[in-house]
Amino acid sequence: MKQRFLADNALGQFLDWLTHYGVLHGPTRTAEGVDAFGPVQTESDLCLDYRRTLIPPKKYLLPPRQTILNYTTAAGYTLPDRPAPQQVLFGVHSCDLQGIAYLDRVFLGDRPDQLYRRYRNALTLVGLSCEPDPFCFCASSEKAPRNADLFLQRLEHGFIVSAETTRGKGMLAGLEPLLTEIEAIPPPPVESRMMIRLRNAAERGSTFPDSPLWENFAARCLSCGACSVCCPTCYCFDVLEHGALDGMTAERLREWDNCLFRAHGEVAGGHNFRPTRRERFLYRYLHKYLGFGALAGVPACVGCGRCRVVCPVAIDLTELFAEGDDVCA
Amino acid sequence: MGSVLEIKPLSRVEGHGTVRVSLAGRQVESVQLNLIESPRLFEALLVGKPYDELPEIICRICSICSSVHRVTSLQAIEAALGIGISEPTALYRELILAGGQIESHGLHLFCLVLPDYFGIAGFTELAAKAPAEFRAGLRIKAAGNRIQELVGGRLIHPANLVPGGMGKYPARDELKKLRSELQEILPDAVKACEMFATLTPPLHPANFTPPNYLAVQNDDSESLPANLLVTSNGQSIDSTRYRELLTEQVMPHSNAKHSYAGGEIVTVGALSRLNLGVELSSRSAQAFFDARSQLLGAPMPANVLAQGVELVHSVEQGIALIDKLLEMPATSEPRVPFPIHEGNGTAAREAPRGVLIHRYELDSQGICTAADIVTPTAINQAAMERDLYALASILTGVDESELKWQLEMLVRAYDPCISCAVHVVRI
Amino acid sequence: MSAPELNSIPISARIQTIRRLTADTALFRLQLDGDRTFPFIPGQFVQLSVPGGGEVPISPADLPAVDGTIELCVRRFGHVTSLLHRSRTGDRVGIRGPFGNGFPVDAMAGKDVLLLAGGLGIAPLRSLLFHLLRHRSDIRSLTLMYGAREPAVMLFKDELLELATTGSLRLLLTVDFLSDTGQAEPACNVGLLPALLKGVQLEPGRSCAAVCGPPALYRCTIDELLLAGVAEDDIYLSLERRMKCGVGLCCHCAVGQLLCCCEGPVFSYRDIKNIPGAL
Amino acid sequence: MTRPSLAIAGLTACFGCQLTFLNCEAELPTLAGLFDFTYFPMGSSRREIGGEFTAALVEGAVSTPDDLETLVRLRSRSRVLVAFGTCARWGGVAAMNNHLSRVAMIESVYGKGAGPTRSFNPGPLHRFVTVDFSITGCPPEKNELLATLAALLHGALPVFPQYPVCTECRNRECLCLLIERGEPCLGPITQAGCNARCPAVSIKCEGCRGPVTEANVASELEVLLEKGISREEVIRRMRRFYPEWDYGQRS
Ligand SMILES: Cc1cc2nc3c(=O)[nH]c(=O)nc-3n(C[C@H](O)[C@H](O)[C@H](O)COP(=O)(O)OP(=O)(O)OC[C@H]3O[C@@H](n4cnc5c(N)ncnc54)[C@H](O)[C@@H]3O)c2cc1C
Ligand code: SF4
Ligand code: SF4
Ligand code: SF4
Repeated sequence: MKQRFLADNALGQFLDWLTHYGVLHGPTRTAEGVDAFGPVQTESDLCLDYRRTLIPPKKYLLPPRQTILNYTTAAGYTLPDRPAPQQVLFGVHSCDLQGIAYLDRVFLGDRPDQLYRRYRNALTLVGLSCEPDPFCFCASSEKAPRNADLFLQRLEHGFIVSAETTRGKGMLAGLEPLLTEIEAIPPPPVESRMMIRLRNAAERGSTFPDSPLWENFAARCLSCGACSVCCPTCYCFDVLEHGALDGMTAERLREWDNCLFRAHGEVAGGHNFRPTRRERFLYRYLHKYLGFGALAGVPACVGCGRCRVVCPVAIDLTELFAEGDDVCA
Repeated sequence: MGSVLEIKPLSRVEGHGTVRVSLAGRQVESVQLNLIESPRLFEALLVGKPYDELPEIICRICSICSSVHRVTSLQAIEAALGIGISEPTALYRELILAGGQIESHGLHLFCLVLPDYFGIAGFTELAAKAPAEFRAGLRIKAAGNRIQELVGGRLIHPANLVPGGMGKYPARDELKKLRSELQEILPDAVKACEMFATLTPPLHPANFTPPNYLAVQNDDSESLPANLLVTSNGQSIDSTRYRELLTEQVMPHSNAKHSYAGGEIVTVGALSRLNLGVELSSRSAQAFFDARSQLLGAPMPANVLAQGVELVHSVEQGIALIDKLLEMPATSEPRVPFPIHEGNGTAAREAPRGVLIHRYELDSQGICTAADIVTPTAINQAAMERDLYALASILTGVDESELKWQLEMLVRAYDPCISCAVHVVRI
Repeated sequence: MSAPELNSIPISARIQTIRRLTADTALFRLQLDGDRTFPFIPGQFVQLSVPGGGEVPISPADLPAVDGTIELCVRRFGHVTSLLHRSRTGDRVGIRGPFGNGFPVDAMAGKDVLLLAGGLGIAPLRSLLFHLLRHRSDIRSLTLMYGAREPAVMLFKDELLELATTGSLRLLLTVDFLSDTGQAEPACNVGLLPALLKGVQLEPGRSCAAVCGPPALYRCTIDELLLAGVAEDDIYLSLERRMKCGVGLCCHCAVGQLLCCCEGPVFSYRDIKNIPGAL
Repeated sequence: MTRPSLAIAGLTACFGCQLTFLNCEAELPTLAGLFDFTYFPMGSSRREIGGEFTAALVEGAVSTPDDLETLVRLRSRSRVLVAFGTCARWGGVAAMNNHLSRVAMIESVYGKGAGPTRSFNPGPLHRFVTVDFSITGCPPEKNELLATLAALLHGALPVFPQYPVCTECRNRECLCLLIERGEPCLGPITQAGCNARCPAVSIKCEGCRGPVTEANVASELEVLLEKGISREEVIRRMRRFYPEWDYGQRS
């Protein structure tokens, strides 16, 4: 099968060309050794062989803390008028692309969130294939999810480039001068065993009610919030409002929340609908694997492995599946 | 029968203090300065703690001086363990000290002292009466805080400075931003210094004893920063032998201790540094020269103006340090490794308020077995009380509120930092 | 303004009147800016913004008005509601919504309708009550059972007593305990709300109940309702959760896999009885 | 509207919380117009604890009869009493050795029979009076102070985060010192709000903001012991700002 090919030595030019579509961001490694998506000036800023960034790309669409409304006595509440920055996010792995696809379903669904839409429209996605490590279990690390404008599949001396969206098809046309043609067979889609187990369990609606693991998790968990902060599909948020010193203006913010925090299930007066950590773990499970509301039945876990990697006490919800559901379809 | 007049609590100073004036009729009999700060027993808190925890704990002794306490503590530990730090680390430490000095002097000059020049109670009134001066002063002070925050990671109680180096070097573009901020406020600092040189001092002139100044002088000729404690009376001693110079005496009328240098009352702080010829940046040297008649050999009320000169100095020094740091190639590891062993170390530095000395003894595990901390305010106490008496005696007969006001202004000129004066002193 | 924007950006309103009902509860009548009307179904809720404080979910206590006003009965409970209680007439607030499903008024047609309100739960039920009274001929009978802690905190009492005199409403009031004066209130029982249901027999399939009150109320009330013969399907419960967005995004209000702000806040008992933590 | 009147006072402390107020350089002129600083010895020579205060911001732990007297006087005259900073909220550094003999400590500093007599183990404000609100931190954060002042203008109090420093640390994409370096970072059990200042410069959190409401103390201890840090060291570090942890607490 004929494929469009970008040779390694053209990568620099490719990156330059991408900046036509916005400020270029991609995987980088900080001085402390943390992999993070961040601004990229040159090819050497990139860390192409990264496994997973600490924070997923959701930060580009739903910043950890974001002003959602401004208040003035004269105008009442208004949306912040700052436009979203035009950005190109390069090097996004399949799992994260799927994470974005999930967020899109939540935030661009029946009642679209205007700020999210603003940021999403301004973001161009360039995917990159990857090599799974023992923590990953995504549907397929090689295959291009449909929301990647462009997707780069790593070969030995370069990348197969494909366009998956209308925007991407347009981009690909302009990219032609940098590409050559090669003959290559697209890799067969392989789904990880864990993903299959997880899907089976989700289809059954299993919540492993009797598993002793729940108690174990609840006792160990530090409620540090890392698993949720680092999850590509955790989007729970809290809303805060602060008045300014002038007494006339105020700012309403939303910030990432975590269902493992006690306050998550609290209502006014102090009653808590999920007072124990065990209940909160079940809740998290329910949301991640069985879904809520319009997305009930749609598993949110994309298999990136972050929650396990970032957990200071090595809690791994997938242990539940390994125990109960070993069927491979 | 005698009566007692009390200023309680001393206002617009750091910490809790009172002044008691005993009167026999209209005659001042004695003046007592009580530093009633609650004892936090820092030296006892340090004993038994490992070396790396000492700077983290001791910087909490005082907020305004937290940077210089942290740095002095680190230097004492590094001296005890024989740790050499990298050049950027050393420069960053100087930078944060410059920041601390800008903040501290800025606070003192514009928030605590300036209201005296207008005869008003504090910053609220100042904001209405001299808004331009107040805002300019606050901008200078803010720049000092920006330095402390960038280098230290926190505005107060810097976290980023650790034995052998730093957690993380600040980003270069942040340094550049900081530099331009300092550049921006430099003219303000020069103007502020001129303002303090021309404003009529609100303090009544008195027959103050000419001070015996004390300061730390760096001897850069050797590799390790060896420093000397020098006095204007001609004494000089290696700072590690500070206990031979600085003696504590129990006052006959009280159970508290006063510090003396070679048996004499000494004063420390900005005025002492200028008089002992500490190196100055170009514009501050000019400012010092212009105001020399008000500063050379002057008694402590001139400390306020001296701080104005130093404000200019610290801003310029900050810029120069940033320039040096920016010239250096992107640096590697911000921390150097080192072995732990038994040892003891002393470090003496100039805090905004004057000589500060830390000394620790560490056992073979690096655990602190003894700590001694000498703070500028503790050193200044005896002089403060002496001067208060001098002022009170010539003010015989003035009305009570004026007397209180005057005495309080004199205390303020010393810029005492009462939380720092670890030892609770009752005079 | 299109509907989605109304959902996310509060529109301005002024506090037109404030009627103090008890020490901590007041009825706020808001006038929306620009002659805007605000249609809703009883049991739906709005997100009320108090500038500088934040937003709280509140159920309107009245019926939609043609003059662009809306009536909210709010108890001072915490951060935002305290600020609201400090406001004066003329002050500005914001409002967004309506959200949620509301009570299934159509399903009540032809039935014996029982309204059970505990404490502040009377607020949304007052709206439902007004609706049912307006369409009184659609239903068979209408009973309101309302319990409050003590006589002094019984909301809308005079108004309810007056409505009861028309004969279209059976009203049963109860208080947990009497006030310090010890004086018995006329027309008022002493005892918990579920006690009013003791011995009541209703026709299964021809009766329904709408319940609103504090979390503790639900369990015991449901048992009594089932005993009285109301089918699980016909018991409607309005659930309280900490709703931050109102549009199913913030996730604070999930009850099992249901989102309280979209699929609720009114659920039939059958829908939620097997969901741990729902009640 | 009448200007709210404020008292800002310090007990046993380093004056860092009051300095934090004076460090609001950009806002200070505005604040001077918005509030009546009726009692604020560090900032003003008007120093009578006279009338009523809308709010009193009290810094420091209580460790002397004088402290207690000031505190009680402020409490009785203020509508809202704010524990300002870690010492006031939790006890702070001065309380870290509360488990040791105070007499022995005093003797070690001042010598036998000497030294101050009238002092006791430092304790947080709530041990002595009702506290309505607190701004924690050693030092406290300017933005939390300003948010509190802004809310007070409206007659309200703000809402601060209830999660631990880790959450902010991860949000900022810092290296996890606990996982990656095995350091005794107290981030997991420490109240957030500082935006993870210390981990952001690769320094382990020393817990200066005190316990987070929902601390799994027992699990944090287990993790650190597993990393080879001695129980003694962990507890000593934890005690630095708050001496009364419940080491068995899991939620
Ligand atoms: C469907 C529904 C209908 C309701 N109808 C009514 C009604 O008709 N009348 C009525 O009185 N009540 C009603 N309530 C209850 C009402 O919503 C609560 O009493 C109200 O939310 C309390 O808010 P508060 O801020 O005053 O209390 P708090 O207890 O201070 O706040 C509640 C929660 O919100 C958080 N919070 C508050 N402010 C902020 C902020 N600025 N930033 C971040 N978090 C914040 C708090 O942390 C707390 O967890 C209803 C609730 C629901 C769900
Ligand atoms: S990362 Fe681990 S310890 Fe932290 S909240 Fe998640 S499960 Fe709990
Ligand atoms: S470094 Fe500390 S604060 Fe940051 S995530 Fe790790 S444990 Fe938490
Ligand atoms: S990271 Fe920890 S020690 Fe540092 S400022 Fe925050 S709470 Fe304090």
